[in-house]
Formats: sequence, structure tokens, C-alpha cells
Amino acid sequence: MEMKAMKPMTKDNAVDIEKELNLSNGNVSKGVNSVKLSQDEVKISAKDVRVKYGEKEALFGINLDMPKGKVTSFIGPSGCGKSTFLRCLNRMNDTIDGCSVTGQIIVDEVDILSKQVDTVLLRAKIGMVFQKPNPFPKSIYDNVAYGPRLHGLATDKNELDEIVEISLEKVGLLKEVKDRLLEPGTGLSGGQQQRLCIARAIAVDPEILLMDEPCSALDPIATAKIEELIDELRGSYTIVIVTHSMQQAARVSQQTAFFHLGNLVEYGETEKIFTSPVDERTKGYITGRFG
Amino acid sequence: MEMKAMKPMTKDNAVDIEKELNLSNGNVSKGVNSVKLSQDEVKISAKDVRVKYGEKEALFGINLDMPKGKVTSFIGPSGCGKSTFLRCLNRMNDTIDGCSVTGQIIVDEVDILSKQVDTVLLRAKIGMVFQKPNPFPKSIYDNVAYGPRLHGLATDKNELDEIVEISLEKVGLLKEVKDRLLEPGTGLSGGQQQRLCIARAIAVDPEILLMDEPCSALDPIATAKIEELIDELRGSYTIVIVTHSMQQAARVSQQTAFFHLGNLVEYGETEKIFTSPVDERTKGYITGRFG
Amino acid sequence: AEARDQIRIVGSSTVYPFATAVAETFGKTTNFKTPIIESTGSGGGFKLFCAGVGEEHADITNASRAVKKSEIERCAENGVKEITEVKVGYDGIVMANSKSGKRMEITRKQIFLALAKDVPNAEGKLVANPYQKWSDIDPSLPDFKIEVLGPPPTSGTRDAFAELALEGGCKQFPDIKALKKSDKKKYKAVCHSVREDGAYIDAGENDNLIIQKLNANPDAFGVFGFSFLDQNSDTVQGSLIDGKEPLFEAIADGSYPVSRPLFFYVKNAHIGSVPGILEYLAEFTNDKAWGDEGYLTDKGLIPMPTEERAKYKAAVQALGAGS
Amino acid sequence: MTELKESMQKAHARLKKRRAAEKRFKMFGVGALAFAFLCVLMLFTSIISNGYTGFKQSYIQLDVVMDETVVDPDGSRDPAKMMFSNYNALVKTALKTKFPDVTNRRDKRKLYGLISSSAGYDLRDMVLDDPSIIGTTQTVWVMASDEVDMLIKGVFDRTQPESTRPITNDEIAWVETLEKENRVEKRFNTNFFTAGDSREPEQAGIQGALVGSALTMLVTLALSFPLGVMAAIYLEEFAPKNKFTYLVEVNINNLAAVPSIVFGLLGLAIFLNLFGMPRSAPVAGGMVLALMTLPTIIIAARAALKSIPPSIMEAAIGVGASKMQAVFHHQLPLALPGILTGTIIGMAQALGETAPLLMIGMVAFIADVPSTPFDPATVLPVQVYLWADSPERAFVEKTSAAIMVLLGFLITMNALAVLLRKKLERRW
Amino acid sequence: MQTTIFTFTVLLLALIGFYMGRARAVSSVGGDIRQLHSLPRHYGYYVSLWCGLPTLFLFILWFIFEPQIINSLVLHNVTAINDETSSAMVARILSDIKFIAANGTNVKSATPEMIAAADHYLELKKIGIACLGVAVLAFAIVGLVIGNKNIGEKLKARDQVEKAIRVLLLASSIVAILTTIGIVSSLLFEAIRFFGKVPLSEFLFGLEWSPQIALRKDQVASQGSFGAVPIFAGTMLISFIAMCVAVPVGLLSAIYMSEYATPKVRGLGKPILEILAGIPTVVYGFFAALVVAPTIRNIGEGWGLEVASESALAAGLVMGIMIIPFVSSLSDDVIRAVPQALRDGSYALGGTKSETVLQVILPAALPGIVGGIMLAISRAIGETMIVVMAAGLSANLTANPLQAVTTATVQMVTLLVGDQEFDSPKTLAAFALGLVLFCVTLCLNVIALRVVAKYREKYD
Ligand SMILES: Nc1ncnc2c1ncn2[C@@H]1O[C@H](COP(=O)(O)OP(=O)(O)OP(=O)(O)O)[C@@H](O)[C@H]1O
Ligand SMILES: Nc1ncnc2c1ncn2[C@@H]1O[C@H](COP(=O)(O)OP(=O)(O)OP(=O)(O)O)[C@@H](O)[C@H]1O
Ligand SMILES: [Mg+2]
Ligand SMILES: [Mg+2]
Ligand SMILES: O=P([O-])([O-])[O-]
Repeated sequence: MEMKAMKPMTKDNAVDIEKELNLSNGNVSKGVNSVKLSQDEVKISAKDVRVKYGEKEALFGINLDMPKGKVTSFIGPSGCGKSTFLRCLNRMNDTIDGCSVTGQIIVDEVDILSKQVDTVLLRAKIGMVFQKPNPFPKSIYDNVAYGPRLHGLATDKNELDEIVEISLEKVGLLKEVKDRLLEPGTGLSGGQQQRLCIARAIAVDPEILLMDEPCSALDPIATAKIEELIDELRGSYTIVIVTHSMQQAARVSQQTAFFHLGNLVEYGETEKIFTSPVDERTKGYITGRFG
Repeated sequence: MEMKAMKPMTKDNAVDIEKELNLSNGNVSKGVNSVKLSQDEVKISAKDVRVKYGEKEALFGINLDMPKGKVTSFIGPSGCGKSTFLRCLNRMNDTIDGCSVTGQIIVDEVDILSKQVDTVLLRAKIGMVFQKPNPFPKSIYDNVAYGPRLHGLATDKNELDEIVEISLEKVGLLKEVKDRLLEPGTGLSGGQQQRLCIARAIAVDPEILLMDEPCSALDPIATAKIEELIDELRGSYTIVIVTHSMQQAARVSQQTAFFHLGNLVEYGETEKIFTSPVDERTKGYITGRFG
Repeated sequence: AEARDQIRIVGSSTVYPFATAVAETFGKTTNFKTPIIESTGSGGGFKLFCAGVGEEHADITNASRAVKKSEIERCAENGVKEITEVKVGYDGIVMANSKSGKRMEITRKQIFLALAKDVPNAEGKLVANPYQKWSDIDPSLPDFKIEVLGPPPTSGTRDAFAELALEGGCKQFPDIKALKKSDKKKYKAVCHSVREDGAYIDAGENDNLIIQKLNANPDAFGVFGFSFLDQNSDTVQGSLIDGKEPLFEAIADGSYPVSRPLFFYVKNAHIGSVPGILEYLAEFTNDKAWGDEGYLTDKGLIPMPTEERAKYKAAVQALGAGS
Repeated sequence: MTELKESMQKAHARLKKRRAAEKRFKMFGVGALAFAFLCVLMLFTSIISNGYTGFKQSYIQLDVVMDETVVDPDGSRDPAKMMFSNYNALVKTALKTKFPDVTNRRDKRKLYGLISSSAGYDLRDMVLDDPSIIGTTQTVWVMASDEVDMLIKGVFDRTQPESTRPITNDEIAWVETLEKENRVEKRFNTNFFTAGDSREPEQAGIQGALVGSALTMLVTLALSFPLGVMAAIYLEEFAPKNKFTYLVEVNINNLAAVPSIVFGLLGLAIFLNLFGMPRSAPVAGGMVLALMTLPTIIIAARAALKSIPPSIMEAAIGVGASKMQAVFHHQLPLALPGILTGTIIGMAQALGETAPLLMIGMVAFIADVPSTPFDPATVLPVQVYLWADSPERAFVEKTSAAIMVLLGFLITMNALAVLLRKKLERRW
Repeated sequence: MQTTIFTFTVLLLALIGFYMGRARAVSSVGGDIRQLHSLPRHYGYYVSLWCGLPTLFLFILWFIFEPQIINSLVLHNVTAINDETSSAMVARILSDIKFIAANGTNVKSATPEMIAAADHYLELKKIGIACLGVAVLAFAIVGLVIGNKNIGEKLKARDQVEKAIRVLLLASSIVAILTTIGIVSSLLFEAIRFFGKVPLSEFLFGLEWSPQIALRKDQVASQGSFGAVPIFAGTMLISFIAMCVAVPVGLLSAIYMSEYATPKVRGLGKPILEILAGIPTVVYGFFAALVVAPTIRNIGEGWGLEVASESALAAGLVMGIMIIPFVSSLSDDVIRAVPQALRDGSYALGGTKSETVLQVILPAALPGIVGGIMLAISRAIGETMIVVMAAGLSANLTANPLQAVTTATVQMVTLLVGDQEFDSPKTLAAFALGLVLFCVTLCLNVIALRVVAKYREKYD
């Protein structure tokens, strides 16, 4: 951490940044991309993804390949479009009125943005965990069992029990809640709730897990547990995580993408991004010049 | 920034932290305090401040002297009590049911926690700016004039106009909104709204300005502007700012206090805290081991 | 559809208390179901009654006035060709005030002068009613504001009151009486128009409310049916009109001037198909009910003279024989 | 604070005034609330003080000879025949024996008038129940007539001069004789709850109207609740934001302002004349009231749905629920408490309505207690309206008693809904 | 009767369809339901819908057209009817026939021909029912078969079922529109007839309302007795007085409950206030007429004022009490919904509670409060009983609250339930009043919605 960068920002460099931004507000996002993946390493491949909220453009053509079985993290200042992009990956943006998405997102050779894709099945395949833990106001059991029930993943009660147990086990919650599976999920602590939400997402056996700032509402201990969990899940799942904490990105992810004002500025191996960023803006953000 | 610290946290060190916490959950917060101020340098002096929300303790005896005419920043992981402590400083906690505060906070030789103190005047003297910009649903002019009108600071319309103008000028908003003083304040952009809120706080001519994550809802450019403003206001006001961004703390403040789970862990010159923290927890947090 | 086995009666709210009493006795003393009686007002009753023949239309309608020509036409248009009129008795309309005030003695002429819209002045010319106090009309009358609570223009009782009391007084002015021959319309307009400057107060159809309002305001008078006076004789007193007190006997023998006949009308086509109609008519026309000491008199009905009763009873019995 | 800035001194000076204003404002609040409570209290006391006597009824004890020549003149013991015997004659005989010196025809009528006409039917039921009592003398309690009841309850003032009293000296004397012999008793008026409407105040009961109200409310609820909720779901969750939706929205708000009698006109035109539904029946009444209640429920349900945090919806969709499933599995159950609040208000209003029912024939004398929604029936407010319009003095207390029953019904209905709401309420 | 049996049959078939569909779906993937697009029960619903929906349409069509078809067939054989017979006559003969059919031949109008027609009618009815039965059964079974056949691994049963539900939801929201259409159409025709007798301009701008004169045919509107201005002025006066009571009391109560009171007081206070909305209006009417009106009169006379014994003031005051909960409950909700951040902003500047409420919270909550007040006004405009009992029916054009006035709904009720005459403008006037009132409230609502929307844009 360079202390010289820590002097208060002056008017001059604020203007500098403004200039940079104007420059990058152009039509296509020409970010630095140091990740070269072979065809079968790629799980998700975004091609020129643009998003508009009504008239307002939020993403200006994002191109990004995310590797299978690894953790990719998105960082960037608030409002830069991290969440927006993440929500494109399982078509959650469909639920927002006036949000239009163009471009292609290829998952397993299928363009998931095409109209033909059944979003319900898609979302079963691509699970999502949100910033604020949002368990249903139902029992812990029903929370986890909800997805499997929806998709008919279990033929009988025993099978369902098993799915619930395995999912809770995976997130390390089983032994904590074993005796109170029928109590409401909202009665758990924040960290437990978030793990419950992850368990709920895992229960439908997805291939990809999207997480939007999953720890920002949690205390350090709960955060540590979730991070540990992400580390364990990696391998069996392809994980994409949005975080506002660079420390967290550094700890959990293998690839990091830096977004800025709707553009993908830089994408690469996490270690590389944090130690030797190429783009000025990335450098400025990482070293705390802004953000 | 040390990359070795960036490995994912394992179960073991999560437990470590837990141990530390248990230790520090004890009765008195025995933080490291490297700040030694002379009597007349001190503007605010907190002595053994403890806060309970109902039965739940949120602050465990905070002792802290904040210098006059400088910026003090509070950092620490979410839920550690930064906001709680800040709100003690102008008795905003009074408005929360079941919140009880004990200890002493001396401002200008008066214990502001005592029952005799009139909160109305106190809050006029100690202004506050919140995380999310919260302009009143009134015109820009009325927003700024609200405080002076309440306290009868202007004897006539001209005087009031003057106060409004000066306050807007101070936050650098005047030239931006000159022509639309009578339009609603809610129509401004986020950064402008936040500056409007600061202008509103300044308009009653306070001596101390408390800011609770004033930039967390803003984009980088707006943030830069606010930080610049804080830098300018310093000197005429004593400023206390809560932030979750260490970079920001480093940029704007002269003193930094690190809170953790209701305790003041370490307090010192900003530069010192960031370069050579004494406490293990501070070090862990700064280097991104958690938080 | 299944045939209806319950008589349906509609019509006047004035006849309603009597018809319901008969219906109840009828239901209890026979094997037929108790008829359903709607209180729709005389006009509303005719509207429903004349809507047609059949299941969904009423069998009988009560009326506090005789059927009008337009209504008979409407009936005929809808196939209700034969209807039978039965007069059931009389209803006295009284003017009353609280017992805490003085009993009023008044003539119909004075009532006309007090309540009509236009009244003849000293020269006999019609002018807007100038009288504000009773004593303005005649010094023998009480010395306070004219204030009469009565039914609204939409009520049959109001029409009857206008016809019997106002017109009765109106006629006594020779000029106006002359009008009757020359300009009948004008005559009616003069005699039936009630003043609208606040002296006469439209008080809705609820007579109990009028009585309670009289109790609250001793200076006010109310216009309502005799049965309400009868039941509330402890708190209100009927004014003497043309020297006659509104007593049961006085109304029955016709000496009390403001009383009107009550009727019901039967749809002949329904007799025989809706069970019980004849029996209901029999119950109504039984002396136990509408006789001098029948239970309807307890309810405030003023019975007809014996011969008149016999006439209607015969008509009703003829209906039964005919089918 | 030792050294106040000059500006702060000014502020200090104003403080007293501001504190006073604060106190005043708070007092206004307390005053407003107190005023509203006072209104509730006043209304309740006036109703209860008028009506509580309606739950009591005077009874008179008579020794009745079950004369065979009257009850069963041909000795056949055939219930069908005994049904129509003149049982009132038995009562009259009993009264005559009790007061032998009454000979005048007029006085006799007065004397017979002490007892309610229902006494004969009571005796009939006794005989039909147990024909063996024929020929014996039975001591029975029979209902006093309404005038005697009023006298016993003190509504009629015995000290007033006879001419200004609805009851004569003779009658008072007879009643006092009976009172001395302990043959007069006030009992809880069970009849009031078990009988239908009647023209005799002492026989009139509320059951017909109560059941009618219950049936009507049932129909109203069964229609307006699902329709309202479904409409709200559509408008809140699925409707595109376009002209049509705006039209529906304005419409719904406007329907709330349509006078209730207009709904009666609508019901008459559509339900009775077009669809041929039965007159005076709770189905038609319930449907009319349902249309009237619909806007309230829709407005409340939309507000309730709106207040569910979107995170719940997101969570459900995130695990692959369709929007429809997310709404029905999560949004709806969570919004239910709020929807119930709207339903409570709407149903309360529907329960108190008279005007629209006038048009569809429910303002009527109906003696029988309905058993299905297709039977003719009235409802509680109509009964109140009809009784309030009756000449008999005894109906005054009946009216208030009926209002009390209506309020009881209302409070029960609300309490059930509130309980249900409590049960459904979940915290998160 | 038969239709009930048919309904149950169809329901039973639909139930069978449910199980068949489910079973077929499961067996189509060899028991591994994971391979199905939707859950097994969705396939069940799908078949049930196929079985039930077409049949439902059939039922509806039958109910609409059956009577017409049978009627025309029956009348075909009646000689008394030829091309010139008036439609009223036809309807009468028809109703006679039906009456005979229902009640047997001992009815008065029973001529042999009529009896034959009645028999024919009954015959046709029987045939109709039989046809219906066959058709219903056929439709249900065919639907069942088709639905069942469509089921396969790929069928998106859930999507189909959801589509059907969506249509149902849409249909429910259309009920509101239909109601409006029904209301307008049940008012419009009679109102038009009224305006045929009384010119619209006279009705809208006439200053005198006196339906009594019009009872006598000859003088109808010529005397200008159908001017609705006093009626609407009275409506406004009384509503205004009511709002003067309800708004301050309701709003202050709401403020007190949401900002000052303990949760306990609030938890108890709200339902108690809500009772006020549920008390039958007759009770309020008596209260207004017998308690409030005399009191006002006494006080007024003590002051030497001219007070009518039936005053707009009494009715308005009591009506105000009745609608307090509409203002208080709804305002309480919106005031509590104002974000805490705004309160904090004011407190942090040294604002007292009352200053915060008056200067910050109320302006912010205004749109919601306006909504509640609108609902209260609606209720006030629509109220009848209190006005009838306490303010009477005299249509005075006055702004003096101590005089008697009347309102539109009161006039409508009295005109409709009073002694009416066919075609008399007196009766028809009620419909015209209703229609105009409907238009007025519609305009009010549109304006209110616009205002609220504007405020929202500004302040949110
Ligand atoms: N529903 C929406 N309607 C309109 N604009 C939106 C909506 N959601 C997001 N935006 C805009 O799109 C841009 C990107 O937002 P997004 O939520 O993706 O940012 P983010 O990077 O996730 O920020 P944060 O770190 O604060 O979550 C922002 O300018 C935001 O204002
Ligand atoms: N109103 C309240 N009622 C009860 N507990 C509260 C309340 N406000 C805060 N707390 C608790 O007090 C502790 C300190 O909260 P505080 O808001 O001061 O944290 P913080 O450091 O400001 O966190 P953040 O960075 O998320 O704002 C937390 O555990 C929190 O849950
Ligand atoms: Mg985000
Ligand atoms: Mg905080
Ligand atoms: O209801 P009435 O026609 O008798 O006034």
C-alpha cells in the first residue's frame, strides 16, 4: 500500500478522472483482457453485452470469458454495473421493467439471452445469492426444499430429505441447525441466513453460482465462513462473485474483472490485477486513489 | 499491499479471530491509543462510552479524544459500532427506542450526555450528514434555510438569503444550482444532494460536523468532490467521519480510529495506523485479512 | 323452475304495518308460508306489480292511494289485465307537537295559510307566503315560529296531507275556489304547493324520528300517521283540526277531516297458481282482522263502516268463486 | 456550553417558545385522539343504554285449564286438527277466572291484551308435545304483551294522568295485582335470538336477519375476496403499465365513490332482470355488496403486495420459480395480513349497508329464518331500519338491541379476521 | 337441478383428468420426473383445464342462447302472434306460457292453445337439457382425451397452466370495468329519458330543486324545479363540514399514534378508531338528529343565531366522526412509511418533533394522505342516512351551515323509494343525479390521481 497515494484528492486529479471517464464513455468498451482461456475451459462467455435501463445505458458492450470450476470476481466503484452484468448471467434482469439486454452470453454452447431459452430452467442451472440474505419466511427445511420441489428433483420424501441434508452439510450449516429444521429460516443469524441462501441455491444442483456482494451485510466471522465455503465449492461449481472489498476479491477469486462506469476496464488473473494492473484507472482504484 | 495475506481465510484463522474477539468482549475496551492531545487541542472527549440496544451491548466503553479543527475517521468492519458511536456525539441515539448510552462525552467542557443538555441546541452545534443523501422534499433554498429558520438565525429575508448563499458556496454548489434554488432538492444528482445536505448542516453554523459514510452512495466523481470539500472545511470545523473505505480514510483524515465488535482497538495518526498498526486485528483488517 | 309457494307483496309503507300483521297471523294459523312483504312505497309497488304476470312478479301491492290511470295502463301493457281493488280502512293524518308545549287548535284554512307556498293577501291576490309566526296568521295561535316537520314530496302521505288539509283550507277562499272551474291546473298548483322557505321541513320517511325531534323541540309540529300518535300518546299530542281531536272514533266516523283510505290490489291471474292468495285475502277481510275490534285496529288502522267492509269482502269471495 | 456563539444565543432565546409549541402540538394530538375515543364511547353508551333492556322480556304466570272442548272438540286427538284450535280462548278463560269482575266488553279486550298473542301458540305446542295434558290445569309462564312489558320496564310512567298514558289505570291495576302475587317476572329474552321478524314487538326476533346477514356476508366474501385479490395480483404484478391499466386504476378508485344505492340499481338491472336471480335473496344481495366491496379490497391488496420486499421475489426467481409461482408461493402469503385489513374494512361497510338492498327487495317483512342463500331474507341493518320505522314503542329498545347484535357481529367478524391476520403475520 | 348434476359430472371428469394427466406424464418418462419439463401435477392441471374450460364455455353459451332459441320455437306455434304483434305483447304471451308451464292449467289465462304452447315449452326444455347433457359430456370427454394425448416429455404444461391463470387474473381485473359499464348503462338510459323532459342545461345550472311540483304532469319542468345546483352545493357543503372534522382529528390522531404514542397505545387505538367506520349509519343518523342537532340549536340560540332544527352542521359533524378512521388509519400507514432518514435529517439540524412532523414528514407523506382523504370524501359523498335524518331533504341553495341542505345521494334514495310515477321526471331525476355524480367523482379521481402522480415525481 503506497502511502503517497493517500493524500487527499485535489481538484486537478478529480478533473483528470473525469477526462478519462469521458474518454471511456465511448461506444465500445476496450478493456485490457489478459485472460486467454481454451475453448473447454470456458464456462460462460459474454460477447458485447449491452444493457439499458429505459433510455439509460448501464453497460457498454462487455466481453468476458469466465472459466469453469473457478471463482471470478467483479470489482469496481459503486454504480459501475457489476450487479447489472451479474444479473444478465441468469436473466434476472428480465424481471425489471424497461431493462433491455443485447449481445450474447454463451453458456455450454447455448446463448442464454435468446428468447427460446426457458428462464426457469436456466435459473435452476445458474443459481444466485444476493447481497442481503433473503431467506423465505418459512422453515429452514422448506427454504432448502423449495427449489427441488419446484423442479421435481425428488421423487419422494426421503430423497428430498437427503437433498436438504446434503445441501446444508455443504454450506456447513447442518450441524448448527440439525435440531431446528422446522423453525423459521428468518430466525437464524445473518451469516447463517446467508449460508442458508447458498444452500438453497445449491439444492437445485446448479452448475454456476452467482453471488452479488454476499458478505456485505455480514460481520467478519460470518464473512470468513462464507469465504471458506466459496473456496470449498470451487471446483464443483463455477462461481462469479461481486464484491466491493478488494481484500475479499483477492482472497477468494482466481480471476478478477474491474468495471468502471459501465465498462470492463481490465480483466485478468487476480494476482496480476492486484500487483501489476495495466490500466491507469485500475491502478487508481486499487491503490485507493478513488472508490 | 501484501499479496501473501490474500490467501483465503481458513477455518483455523477464523477461529483465531473468534478467540481474539472473546478476549476483547471483556468489560473494558483496552485499545491502543497513540494520540496524546493537549487540553485545548481537544474538541470532543469521550470517556467510557457504553451503548446498549435493549439488552444487546453495542459499545463496550470507548475512550477517545478528537482534536479541534481536524478530521478524525472511524474505520472497522460492518457492525462494529462506528455509526453507533458517531450518533452518540450529537445524541441522535435518543430517537431510537431502547437505546441507552452511559459514560461521558465532553464537548467544550460540557458533558453532552447529561439530561440537562438541550438536544435541540446541541444538534445545532453538532451537525450531522448521513450515509444516504436525505434532502427534504422541499426546494433547494428551503432545504438550506430549514435550520436557520428553526433556530431563528436570520432576522430578515436578506439575512436568510445570505446564509443560504454562503452555505451553498462553501460546498461548491452555488454556481451549479444558482438558477434553480426553488426547484426541489430531490431533483439533484446524488453527489449534489449529499453536498446539499452538508450545506444544510453548515447553514446553522455548527462547530462540529459528523459524517456517517457520506460517500458510500455516490459515484467516484461525486466522492472526489465531497472529499475535496471535507478537506476545505477542515480548520473551521471539527470533522468526524465514518467510512468503510480505508482508502478514503487515508485520503481525508488526520486521525484514524479502528473499531472492532464494539471496541476501540486502535487510535492514532492516520499515517501511523495505516503503515504500522500495533494491534494484530488492525493489521489484519488493514491488510485485508478480514473485513 | 319450481313453482313459487310463497305470496309476495309489495307497496306502501303506510299499509306495511297492517299487511305484515295479517301476513304473520296468516302464516301462523295456516299451513301456508308467511308472505314476504316489501316496503317499497305505493308508486314503487305499482311499478313492480305491473311489471307482468308470472313467478317473478308480485301478487299483491299495497297502496296508500287509489291506483292511477297511468298505472292501470302500464299494467295492461304488461299483461296484467285484471286486478282487484280492496280497500282496507282509513289512516288519519295528524298534526302533533310535544306534550311539553300547548295543544294547538287550528283550522284547515289556517294550516293552508301556514304551509302553502303562495297565499292570498288582504286583497285576495296571491303572494309568497309572508307568515313567519303562527300568531301572524291568527292572534289566537301561539306566538312562535312556524316549524312543521313532515314527509318529503316523494311520499304518499305528503300528497294526502296536501290534498286533504291544504286543499281543504284552500277551497275556503272563494277566489281560489272559483279558480277550480276556470283554471284547474292553477287551482291545484296553488292548493297543493308547500312552502319551501324552511317553515315546512322535509323530514324523511321515518315517523319515529319526527316524534323524537318533536320531543327535542317543543315549538315544532309534526305531520304523520295516526298510529304513531296512538303509540306515543304519552309524549306527543295531536292538534285539533277544525275543532276535531284526532281520535280513533272521530276518524272512523269521518268527522276528523284529514283521513285517507288505504288499499291493496290483487293480481287476479295469480289466484289459483300461487297457493294461499285467497286464504290471505280471507284473513285480511276477516272481522277478526279489520273489524271494529280486530287486531289491525290495535296497530292503528281505522276500520271502515260495516257495509263497506261487507262490500269488499264479497268482492274478495267472488274472486275465489270465479277461479 | 460556556462560550456560546452569538448566533446560538439567538437560538437559545427562541427555545422556550419552540418548546411551548412542541407541547401544544402534542396536546392537539392527544386531544384529537381523545375526541375520537370519546365519540366511540358516547355512541356505545347511547346504544347500550337504550338497548340493554331489549334483551329482557316480561312473563306472566297463568293457571290455564286445558279445556278439551276447546282444544280437541271432536276428541280425535288428531294433531292436524288440534293444530288450528282456538288456544287463545284458553288464555282468555284463564284471565277471566283470574279477574272475574271484568265484565264490560271493552275492558275484557283490554284484559286479554295483557298477554302476547304468542301465548296461544305456546299452549298449542305444549298440547301437541304432550296430548295427555288435555283436561288438566297447567301453570304456565306466558309472554306479556309489549305494552305491559314497557310498563314493567318503566318506560311508561305510571304516575302520569291516565289520558296521557298509552296504558289505562285498569291495566296498571291488573298488572300490579299480578306483581303482588309474584306472577310477573323479567327473563332473558331467548326468543329475541331464536325468532324471525314479527309485527308484535315481544315476539320479534333477530335470528332471521342475523342468519340473513351471515349468508349475505358469506356470498360477499366468497366473491369479493378472490376476485379482489386476483385483480390486485394482476394489476400489481403482471399488468403492463399502459393506458388500459391506468383506466382500470381510475375506475377502481371511482367505484369507491359511487353511492351504494347505485350498486342496488345495478344489481336490479343485471342480477335480477338480466340473470333472473331470485328477489330478496342473499345471493343477489351478496353479489351487489361484493361489487361494492371490491374496490376497497383491491386497493388494500395492491398496497399490501407493494410492501413485500422485492428480495423475496428475487430469491424465488433466483432458484428457478416462474413469476406466477413466486407470486402464489411467497408474495401472496406474505401480503395476506394486509389484504385481510382491507377485507375487514370493506366487509364492515358491507355489513352496515341498507340502501342497495332496497332495490333488490331485501327490505321486507320476512318471518321465516332463511337456510340457504336462495331463500328470501333480510339483513341486520335492514331489520334495524324497519324496526326504527315501526309505531310501537317497544320497537325502540328492539332497535337498539338489534344494533348491539349488529355491532357484536361486526366485532366478531373483525376479531376473527384479526386473529387470522395475527396467525398469518410472519416476521423477517 | 340437472345443471347441478352436469356441473358435478364435469368436475368429477376434471378430477379424473388430473390424475390421468399426472400419471401419463410420469409414465412418459419412465417414472423419472426430473426429465419432465414441469412438475407432474402441472400435467394434471393441464388435462383438467382441457376437460373443464371448453365445457365452461359451452355452459355459458347455453345459458345465453337456450332461452332465446326455445322462446322462438314456442312462439312459432302460437297463432295469436303474427308479424305485427308488438314486442310487449310477445313478451306477455311468453310470460303467460311460462307461468302456465310452471303452475299448471288452473291458471286464468290458460286457453287450450296456451296450454299446448306450455306443453311444447316444457317439452323443448326437456330436449334442451338432454342436449346440454350430451354436449357437456362429449366436450368434457373429448377435452380429456385431447389433453391427455398432448402430454409428453416436451409439453410445457406449467407454461400452459400459467397462461390460463393469467387470463383468469386479467378477467378479475376486468370485473371493475364491467361494473363501471353496468353502472353507467343502468343509469344512462333513464337519464337520457330525463334529459328528454328536462334540458341538460337547466338541470346543471338551474338554481331551484323542487320535485314536488313536477308530480303534477302539467307543470313539469316549465317552472325550473329541476335545477341540481342546490343539491350539489349541499353535497359539497356537508362534505366540506365533514372533512373539517375528519381531516384535523384524523390527521392529528394519526400523527400522535405514529410519532408520539407508545406501540401499545397505537396497537389499541387503531382498531378502536376503526370501529367508528363499522357502526351502522342509522345509528349515526339518530345520534345526529337527536343529540347533535338540538345541541347546536340550543347553543346557536344562546348566541342569538338563527339555527334550523335540521342543519347541515349537525349532519356534517357526525359524518365527519364517521370518516375519521378513513383519514387516521390510512394516514397512519403513510406517515410511518416516510423514511426514517428524513426524520433524522431534521433532528440532526436541531428540529423538535412537531417541527419535524409539520415541516418535513407531512409534506413528504402528502400524496398518501391525499389518497386517504379522497377515500374519505368518497364515503362522505356517498353517505345517505345521516343526512336524511339530520339535515333533511330541503334543497336550499345556501352556504350557511346552520341551515338545512340536502345531498345528491339523499335525493336519489328518496326519489327512488318514494311514491313514484312511471316516466315522471321525478323518478328519472334520480338516475340523472346518479350519472352526474358519477361523472363528477370520476373527474375528481382523475385529478387526484394526476396530482398525486405529480407529487410523487417531484418528491420521491
Ligand atoms: N432498476 C434500475 N433502473 C434504472 N437504473 C438502474 C437500475 N438498476 C441499476 N441501475 C443503474 O445502472 C447502473 C449500474 O448499476 P449496478 O447496480 O449494476 O451497479 P453496481 O456496480 O452493482 O453498484 P453497487 O456496488 O452499488 O452495487 C447504475 O448507474 C444504476 O443507477
Ligand atoms: N437500532 C438498533 N437496534 C438494535 N441494534 C442495533 C441498532 N442499530 C445498530 N444496532 C447494532 O449495534 C451494532 C453496531 O451497529 P452500527 O450501526 O454502529 O455498526 P457500524 O459499524 O456502523 O456498521 P456499518 O459499517 O454496517 O454501518 C450492530 O451489531 C448492530 O446490529
Ligand atoms: Mg450492486
Ligand atoms: Mg454504520
Ligand atoms: O309508502 P307510501 O306510498 O304509503 O307513502
